[in-house]
Amino acid sequence: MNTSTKPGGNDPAPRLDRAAIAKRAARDLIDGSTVNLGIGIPAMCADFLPDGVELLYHAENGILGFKELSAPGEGDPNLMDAGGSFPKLVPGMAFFDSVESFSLIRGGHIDVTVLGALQVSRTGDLANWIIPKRGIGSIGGAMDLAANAKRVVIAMEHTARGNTPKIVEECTFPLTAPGCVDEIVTDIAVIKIDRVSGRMILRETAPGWSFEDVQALTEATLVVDGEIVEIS
Amino acid sequence: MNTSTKPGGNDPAPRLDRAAIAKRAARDLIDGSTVNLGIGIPAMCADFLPDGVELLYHAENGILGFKELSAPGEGDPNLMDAGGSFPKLVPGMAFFDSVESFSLIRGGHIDVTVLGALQVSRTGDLANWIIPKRGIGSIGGAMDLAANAKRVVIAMEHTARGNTPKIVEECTFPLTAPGCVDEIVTDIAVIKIDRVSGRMILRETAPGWSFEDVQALTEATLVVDGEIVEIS
Amino acid sequence: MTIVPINKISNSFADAVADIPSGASIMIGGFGGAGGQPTRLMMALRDLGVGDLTIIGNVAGISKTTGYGWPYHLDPVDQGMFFESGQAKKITCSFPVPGTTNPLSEIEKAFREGRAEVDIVPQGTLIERIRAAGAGVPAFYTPTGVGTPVAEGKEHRDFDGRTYLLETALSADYALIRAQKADTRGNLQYIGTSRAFNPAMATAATITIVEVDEIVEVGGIDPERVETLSTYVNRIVQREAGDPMP
Amino acid sequence: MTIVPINKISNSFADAVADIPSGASIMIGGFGGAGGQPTRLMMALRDLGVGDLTIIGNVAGISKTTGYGWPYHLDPVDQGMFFESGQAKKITCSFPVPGTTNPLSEIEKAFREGRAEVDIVPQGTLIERIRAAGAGVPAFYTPTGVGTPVAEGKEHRDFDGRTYLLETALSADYALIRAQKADTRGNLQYIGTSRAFNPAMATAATITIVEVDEIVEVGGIDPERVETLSTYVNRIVQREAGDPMP
Repeated sequence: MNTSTKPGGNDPAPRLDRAAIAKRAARDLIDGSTVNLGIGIPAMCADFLPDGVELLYHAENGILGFKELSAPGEGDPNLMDAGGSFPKLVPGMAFFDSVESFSLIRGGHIDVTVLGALQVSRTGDLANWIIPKRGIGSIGGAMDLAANAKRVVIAMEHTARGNTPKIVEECTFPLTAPGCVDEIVTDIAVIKIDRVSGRMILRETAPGWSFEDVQALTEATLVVDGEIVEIS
Repeated sequence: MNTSTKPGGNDPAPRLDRAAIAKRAARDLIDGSTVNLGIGIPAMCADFLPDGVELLYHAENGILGFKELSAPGEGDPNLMDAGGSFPKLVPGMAFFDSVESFSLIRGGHIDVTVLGALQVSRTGDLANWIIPKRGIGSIGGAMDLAANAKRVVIAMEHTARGNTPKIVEECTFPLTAPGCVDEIVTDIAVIKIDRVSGRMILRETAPGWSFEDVQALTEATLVVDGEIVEIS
Repeated sequence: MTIVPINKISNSFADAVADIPSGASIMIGGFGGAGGQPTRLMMALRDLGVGDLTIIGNVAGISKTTGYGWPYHLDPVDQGMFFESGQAKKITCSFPVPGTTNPLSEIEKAFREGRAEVDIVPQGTLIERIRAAGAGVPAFYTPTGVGTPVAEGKEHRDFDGRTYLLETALSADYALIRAQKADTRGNLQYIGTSRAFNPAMATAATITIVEVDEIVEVGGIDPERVETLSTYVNRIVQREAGDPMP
Repeated sequence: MTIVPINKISNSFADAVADIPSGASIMIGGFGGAGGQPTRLMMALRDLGVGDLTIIGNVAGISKTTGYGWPYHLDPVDQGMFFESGQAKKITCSFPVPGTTNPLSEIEKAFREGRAEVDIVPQGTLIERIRAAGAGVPAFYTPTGVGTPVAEGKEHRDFDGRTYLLETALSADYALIRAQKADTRGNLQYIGTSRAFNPAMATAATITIVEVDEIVEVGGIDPERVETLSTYVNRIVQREAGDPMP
């Protein structure tokens, strides 16, 4: 288990590093799924797939089935992913336009999307596109993905600067989509959202972290439903 | 001028034959236009284009830029037009699916469509898809074409069996589209429809046919607005 | 080389359609005519014998009596087979009857005898409704059909001074489609005018089953020519080499 | 051989954009980044100097400060140029600012200084609105944006128990797009991920102007690879051979 070395204040134990968050999120990805990974920690999931799991990666700009990126400074501008990086050409890829790309998304054909978040509410509301005080933000494909993917997983650090909670009772930031998040994987916890009952269920914690430790950094009320296990 | 040899009852002179109708309708087709021709007389327009006029033929099943048909008994089932015939492969063709084909039609990108009709009303209503007593009919692409082509030309025989008028004050058959027809070319007349004023203007007559002769076979009231010339 | 290892290949047309239950709604691809028609899948569905089917097609059931879209030397096969067999109770399509009534097509026979409901939809509205179902659009407005019998009972609405009809998405339980080539992952390539309704139907059904002339390894289709994404395809069946049926 | 003889070829980028008036609405194709961006047409429009422009793009104006989608060794060019030059008064796009504000992008500068209206639309809604304009659909319903700021003031409607927003078609006076290859008739072929917004924008503007790497004779594009039909294309300009700008 890789853990972060940055100071955690009153943390009872180290938090996971970004790679470990990605690795845990990657564990739930099912072989053969069509998957869209957001930038940052979500994109890192591709490096930590369990053995035998192959995914069909989709990017909004019109590509399915890409894999490794070209080396920095190399790559073809006509073979880009939605993050502006340049994948390598691999067999089985498909290129298409934005109409088709968003028909795939909006039509509910993306099995899983892994995204980052600014805030997630107890009922699964997601805010990840604008910081209100900046006055301008970028939506891109985030609203389409969040509202329409079959499964929405958030992979992020548990708190913002100064331990400000990002997992909240109600989002104060403008929403990306209401009631869309299924699971949150953070540097201290894995939380399932039961959107029917509106409950946040703590399922896993980082080594050395208790339910109370996680709740202390979470504004939303967490519940226990089944055993809490250690993130592995 | 080719004329029909079939008996015309009280006709003052022979009516034009089907080829002559097509030839007259073809005369108004503008070089470079994207054109969709219905089956029957409309399809024959392709054989009578004025010198120097080349058209981009569109068929609903997803082909643009076709030209000659294969000989009967030859041809490729994967290279069909909407009439179920098999065009030859020619340079500059394009194949596409039905979504794109009808985006082109519904989006108003067809410059001209030439269609047949059962009835056309004084205000340009078109009925050409169902004979009510049969109880079942085929719409196909006719409603999309009639409602959305930039220009709708009807090429047909002036009357139905027994000299029953097909050009009427009000259609009694179910409509294909209301107020869509710009021009009617028949075996005895060329009629423009001024849809703003709701007038049918007789512009041309077959050799030997007077305004009164044409009006006698036309239920809708015809008007004169400018010179009436002989169909040539 | 890494390949998504899901196996979508069925060993026979019978296997590919075996789970289709009575009462299912079934899209049948192509335009009408031989090209792009999933003829072997249709015959397997007929042989399966399930009933109460709702068929969704385009030009439907006119080839057998008119030869529409078929080479002269072959006996045409069309969607009328499900009405001749009594398996279908309804068809939604744009072109259910040819100009002639002599002889009557199977669909017109079933219609006249009260054995089948025939729902006639303008072709552009039909394909757009299917596309909408696949693309997550529940409804859209179209100018086509205003002032005609197809407008009856539908919401009318003006935009910029023109009147439009509200039309809703049309999905199905199964889509039977035809492509030229599939890779083992399920990416599809079409040929010529055989696209027609196939690509949109692939996106609009719960289960999409494709009949192909050839199955190739992943990488055997140019990435510029993948016209249906593997995500949409559930089952692939390859026709026998030299099958005389187009 | 017969060829539709309309001549759509412009001799220079300056000629191709010369009639664009102040106050025009202009779609700019591509996704964001160098691939598929009509960079030379954009530079010609900047040099033309007309103002009061409304720009419609996707990812817009983030490459210059972040390098997004550009090879490392080149200075990125992006839609921010029309805000730096003061020519644009408004942009409709999905992604107008990068994560960082250091340095500020040209669009964010113009926004903060009150020089530009920025209309931010979810990407799927944006491309579908453009496609709708080209396809004769004045409005459609989408699930995307419900419960968010983009839903404000829009009609909400339930279909089958889910809530959707009504979104309207988005057209423009001009579309500047980029393709790999055009034939002299105006059929277009794209490469790789350079399609993006280009094919839909080609259908949605009154005048569509395309920047290509290569112009070929009619027949020089495989009929299976015509991805924009010539009907949609008004003007074609070929880039200079060896142009270092991607």
